[in-house]
Amino acid sequence: MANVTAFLTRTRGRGRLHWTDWASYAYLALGVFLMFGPVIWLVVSSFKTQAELDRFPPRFLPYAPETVQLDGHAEPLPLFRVTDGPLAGETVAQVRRIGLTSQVVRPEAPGEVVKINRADRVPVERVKPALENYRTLFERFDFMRYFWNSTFITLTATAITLLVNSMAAFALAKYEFRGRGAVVALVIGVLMVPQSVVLVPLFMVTREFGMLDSPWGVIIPGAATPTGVFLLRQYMLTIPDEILDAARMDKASEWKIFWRIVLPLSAPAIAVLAILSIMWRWNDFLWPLIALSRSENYTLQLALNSFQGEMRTEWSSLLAMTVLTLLPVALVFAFLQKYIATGIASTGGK
Amino acid sequence: MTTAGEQTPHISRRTARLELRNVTKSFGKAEVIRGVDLTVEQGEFCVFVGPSGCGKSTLLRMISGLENVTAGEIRIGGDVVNDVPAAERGLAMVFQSYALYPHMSVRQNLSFGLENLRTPRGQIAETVEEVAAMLQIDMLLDRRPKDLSGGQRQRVAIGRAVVREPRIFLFDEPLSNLDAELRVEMRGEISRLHARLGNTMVYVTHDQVEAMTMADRIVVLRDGQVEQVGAPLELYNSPANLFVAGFIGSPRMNFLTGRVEAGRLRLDNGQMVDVPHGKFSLEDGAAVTLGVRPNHLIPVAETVSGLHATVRGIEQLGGDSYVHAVTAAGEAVSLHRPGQTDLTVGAEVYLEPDPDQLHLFDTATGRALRADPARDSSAEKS
Amino acid sequence: MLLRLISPLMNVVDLPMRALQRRLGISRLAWVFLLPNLLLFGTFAFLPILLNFAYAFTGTDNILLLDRTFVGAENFAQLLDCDSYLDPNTCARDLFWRAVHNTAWFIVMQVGFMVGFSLLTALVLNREIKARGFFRAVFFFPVLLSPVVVALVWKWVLQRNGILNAGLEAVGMDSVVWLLDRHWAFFWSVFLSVWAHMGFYTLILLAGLQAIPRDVYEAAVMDAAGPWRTFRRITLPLLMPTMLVVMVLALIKGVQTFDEIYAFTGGGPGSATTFIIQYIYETGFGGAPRLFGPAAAASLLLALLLVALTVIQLWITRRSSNG
Amino acid sequence: MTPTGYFTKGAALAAMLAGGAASAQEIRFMCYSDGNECEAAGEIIERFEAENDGVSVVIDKVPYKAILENLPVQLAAGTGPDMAKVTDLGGLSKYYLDLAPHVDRAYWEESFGPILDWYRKGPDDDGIYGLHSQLTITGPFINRTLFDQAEVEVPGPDATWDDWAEATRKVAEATETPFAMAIDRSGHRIAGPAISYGAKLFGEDGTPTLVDEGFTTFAQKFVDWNKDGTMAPDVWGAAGGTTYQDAAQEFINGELVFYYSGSWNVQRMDSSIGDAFDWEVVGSPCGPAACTGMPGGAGIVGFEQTQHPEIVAKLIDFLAEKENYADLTAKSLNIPAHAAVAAEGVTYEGASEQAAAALNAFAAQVPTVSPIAFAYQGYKNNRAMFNISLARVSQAIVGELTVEEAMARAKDDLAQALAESGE
Repeated sequence: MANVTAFLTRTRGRGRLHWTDWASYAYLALGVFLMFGPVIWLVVSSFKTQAELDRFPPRFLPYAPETVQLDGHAEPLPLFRVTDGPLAGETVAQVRRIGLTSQVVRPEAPGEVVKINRADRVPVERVKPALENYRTLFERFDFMRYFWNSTFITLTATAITLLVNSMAAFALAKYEFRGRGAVVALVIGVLMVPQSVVLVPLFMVTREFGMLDSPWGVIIPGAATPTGVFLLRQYMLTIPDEILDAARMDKASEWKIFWRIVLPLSAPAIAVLAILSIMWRWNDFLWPLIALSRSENYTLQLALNSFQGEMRTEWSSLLAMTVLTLLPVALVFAFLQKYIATGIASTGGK
Repeated sequence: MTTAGEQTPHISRRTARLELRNVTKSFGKAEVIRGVDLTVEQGEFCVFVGPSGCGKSTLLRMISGLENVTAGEIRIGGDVVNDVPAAERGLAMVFQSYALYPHMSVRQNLSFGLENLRTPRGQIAETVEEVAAMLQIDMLLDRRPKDLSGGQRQRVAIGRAVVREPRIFLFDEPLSNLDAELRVEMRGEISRLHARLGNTMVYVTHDQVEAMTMADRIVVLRDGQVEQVGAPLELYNSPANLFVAGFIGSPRMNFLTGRVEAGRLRLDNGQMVDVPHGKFSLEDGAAVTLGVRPNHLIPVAETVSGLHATVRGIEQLGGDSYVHAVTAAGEAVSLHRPGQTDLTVGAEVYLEPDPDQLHLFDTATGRALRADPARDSSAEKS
Repeated sequence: MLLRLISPLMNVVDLPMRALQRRLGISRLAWVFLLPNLLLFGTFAFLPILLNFAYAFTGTDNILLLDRTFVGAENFAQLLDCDSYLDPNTCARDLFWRAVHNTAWFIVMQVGFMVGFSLLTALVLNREIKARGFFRAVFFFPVLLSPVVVALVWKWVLQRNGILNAGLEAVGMDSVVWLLDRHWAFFWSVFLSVWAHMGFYTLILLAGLQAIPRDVYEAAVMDAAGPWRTFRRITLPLLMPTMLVVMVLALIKGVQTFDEIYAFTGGGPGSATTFIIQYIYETGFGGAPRLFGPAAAASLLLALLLVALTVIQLWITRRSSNG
Repeated sequence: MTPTGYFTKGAALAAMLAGGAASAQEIRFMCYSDGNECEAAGEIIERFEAENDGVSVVIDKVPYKAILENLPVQLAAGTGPDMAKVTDLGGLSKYYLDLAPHVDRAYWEESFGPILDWYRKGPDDDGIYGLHSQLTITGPFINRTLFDQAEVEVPGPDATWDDWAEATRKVAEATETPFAMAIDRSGHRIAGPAISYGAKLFGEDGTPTLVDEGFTTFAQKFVDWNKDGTMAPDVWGAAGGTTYQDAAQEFINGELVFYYSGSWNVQRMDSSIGDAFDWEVVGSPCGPAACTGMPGGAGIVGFEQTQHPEIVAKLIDFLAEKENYADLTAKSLNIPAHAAVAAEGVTYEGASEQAAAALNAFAAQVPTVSPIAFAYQGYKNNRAMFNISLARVSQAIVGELTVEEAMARAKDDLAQALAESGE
């Protein structure tokens, strides 16, 4: 037993946990709670009925009222437990409510209506995920088509982004040429201007290229990213020039040096950019909304938002929709988080 | 490493003469190589040596084609190659950091260059196997560079150069990252490799021991200029100037300044030293520097003509001993004796230079003073 | 792998590239590598900004440039027309200046908290802890969420009937309508922004911490330096270059803040969390009246600021990598 | 099957192919919906397709945001759809396709009368542009159960906003309900009350003025009610810019006594409240000048850019046919804008009695709408005016500006907007 305690409380080097170790773990536990908590709350909430969502104080798990199908009533009736009055302690089915009184029947005697005070009953409920939130979403549109559109746009755009940005980063990191500083400043500076402030001219430019209403209109305009060039360039700076020289002595052309030597060596940074780019493109909403107007070209994000009307916010649909868009992100994250961490660790420091 | 006589069927011996004509390199206004003239004969092992920053690596990179030539001409096998890209000069280079491709296995590292030359696959495999066997890295072929020791990486780097069958090998301080023992071992291996392949090799180092032990000819560089070119012992025995004298030989040559007085030398500490007549052309009153190597100073019994000094430190290595002493004028001198010495710190010693092994230099120009100007080496300051 | 799939393609590209290399020489080949990026950049980033100049100097609500009339610097003049730049109420375009003020405050707070919490987290993660990879991932997770989702998650937590208020009431406190109070709304905007992005900066700082050689710390222990002193005199100075990069990145990110706050508070209450980008978006695009000219003028002022920040950032990076 | 049969079939097929190749007439209809409007229209459109060979109508269902923000830009750039369901009726008027040459003018004028003006470019325009498919009218929902519990009498049809404020405050106090009143966060929603308080919105010559004494009076009252807690402060206070925010949630939860919204919410109240409490629709409260709500809604229009004007016109005309229009309104639970349909009354499909009653209560208010409100709805730059009043009144509510400052700013904003639009 003592061994177990020793094992559990051992830090990697010395003896028992110092108070700072406890503080660290407490901080990390708080971190897990803060970072995951809200998202988990959102996911759980997406399985609640609208009525349950409106409830205050909220309950953690989704509940739904228990109903019973009785003879002589077309619809299933909700069950209540009576807390006071002559029927106290019994479970009854409510037929209807009028003002402050509630007309109930006992399930054993469905014909015999009893009137009780509305305040004297509590609903009988059980945990039941409201899958209809999701079902209605899927009924509303062709999920696979939009999923495919999104996937195509995301993957193609990411491939183009990786190629174009890594070429530029290679040039900026590994060649001395006149005007390099200016190019770096200009490219990164201007690309820093967020898309949302140049929407109108960008729309006009895209229109001139005839790319509106095609996946390319979404893919191409965002392909040159400042973050990508910056990230890859910083990483490529750490690759020793001698390796490039060695390859030149090995009669490799510059292009070959780029893709056989520099690209593979930049794999961690490329992985980071790939993940970021996938996230950006998958989550993109504003620009696709402008560039795509035919519903067959819609991305998943647009399709899921397409029932957002003028006048209403329906939390139940909204939450389910959010969870659906979140899902691929969570999957990518689960599989690739190791690369993300090592990748950024090896690029960011410089 | 296999013995030199063994057959190496897939590696043909190619070699070429290397000529540099008034080669100059500037980075902006800074001139780093100033008009170097040099010929490296076919099959010669030529070492560029000099302190850091002397331009030896730049010169090597210019030969390789990785660096442009600002002015002058580089010829390989008689052809001017100034505008020939690095890859097409038929050279191979071993880098200081080895520059192995970290993401490729040893085998891929060795074959990458041959693939670029569009060598048939079968031939690549055979050449690689053969070179690997020769360098004793055949059991490492499927490892990645990060799984190798320093010495193994060095061998791979050399192997990568060898498979290319270059006309000239270029080495850029290849041993500087190794520990002392490995360095001795690799020195021997590179020498044997040269003996076996017979290629022209140009080797850059700042370590004069490497230069002395490996070179057919040494080129001493300083500030982008050639100070002296010659066989190792030639440089040792007849340094052309103070710089070469001080750079070649370990421990360093002792230098004592003085003036010529009636054919003899009066040192600044007041002592008089006899110099052999006829060996030097001396002018009365000229400021000269006396150079004498530590092993050419012989402790003697108290005399008037000897050098009087106080022992400050002693290094006993068992087989050799080094004594560090200070003259009355505060000049440091060191002394190398075979065997063990019974001198102690604080002892007064009298030292007699071996008259046949004296070197005299003009203090102002640093140039060696010699009776016979014909013995001066080719590369003097112009 | 994937590399093997694309390698025939790359080999095909090699032929023309070799020809170009022979013709242009190596240093001019750099431009060939830059070309695709520059083309995309020129067309879809630089050109729109140039067009924005055209919009900024013209009037009317026409979107087609040829139908717009030249108004000179009128739009800029109106934007910059203030009695005092410190009091938005004295400005002709008070909302623009409110947005500028809000953005300035937001950046100060956000960069401060972002760097502070990222550093704290990085320091904790740099300790000898179990499951470091897991914790590192946990803090990075929100970086991957879309801005809309981030906003929604917190809106859901903070709403009047949300779980936070339920928690407060459970411990006997009064519930608060968080986004109704301008200070709380601002606080939560900063919080949300830090929450969503600190993982990225934490990883960068963690990498910086791990790059500090162990023996430096061992030397400090031998010199009898306490933990606090070690942090102040060893860790912080050695981490400074990384800290600078993080600060500038956070600064630029701060200026660009839009989507998540727009979806979170809509810029309210009033204009308490309206930032520059939202102002530009709403003025030029978000609905009637659609004032292309003033929006373009404001976006050019913003672009100017961003280019200046980028130049500073490059200068700092260069300085810290040289020194 | 006889050889003749084969032959005819083959010929028909060939004709179809030829026809398809020559006149593959695809119409793109950009639609958004608050409930099931697009689906309801879709069913009728299918009948149209069946009647018209070679015409296919694709309904692109988009988020409302796309109609509001992107459609105008697309139209301006000439890349819009053939037809769309729009809400900025006047603002987009310059892009509309005039249906007049293709439809029976008498039928349209008789059926839709003054509403046709909402789509017109100005007073001199007599084109027919759009089918008002979704007529809405603003008005209050009240929680009857709370009134009953508090034993407060529900104010009568002539009651003023002040009367309602007082009554609902009493109810809220007595029943410990958090909020007495709420108005959707929208410039359109406060227009009715403002007009009731004497806002003229337009000058004598028809130029928009927005701010006048009446408007300021209501703004002041509204700000005060927000500050003293009569109005649920979350609605207007907790959002910014021109963000839309409703209070339906609070009303459904029984936390709100009086909710000023509009006819489009009937369906939602019906399905969400269930039997939790009783709710009713009452007439818009009065001010010194009127007791009006604001009409509004969405319509289906064709665009001049279309390659197939005749088909578009024909389709819209088809939707406007009496039976089809009645079908559409019944399915989508809307108030009919079609005079004959309204006169006959609509049998709403799948709606409870309560909902049908509420819809009829709203419909009854249509004739009482003030002419100013009617004109305001038809004015082409009304969106800009809605947004300006929304943003500025919000600022006054949260205390960034005083009411006077807010009104002055609103005037400036309007002047700038009008200058840009060339008026």
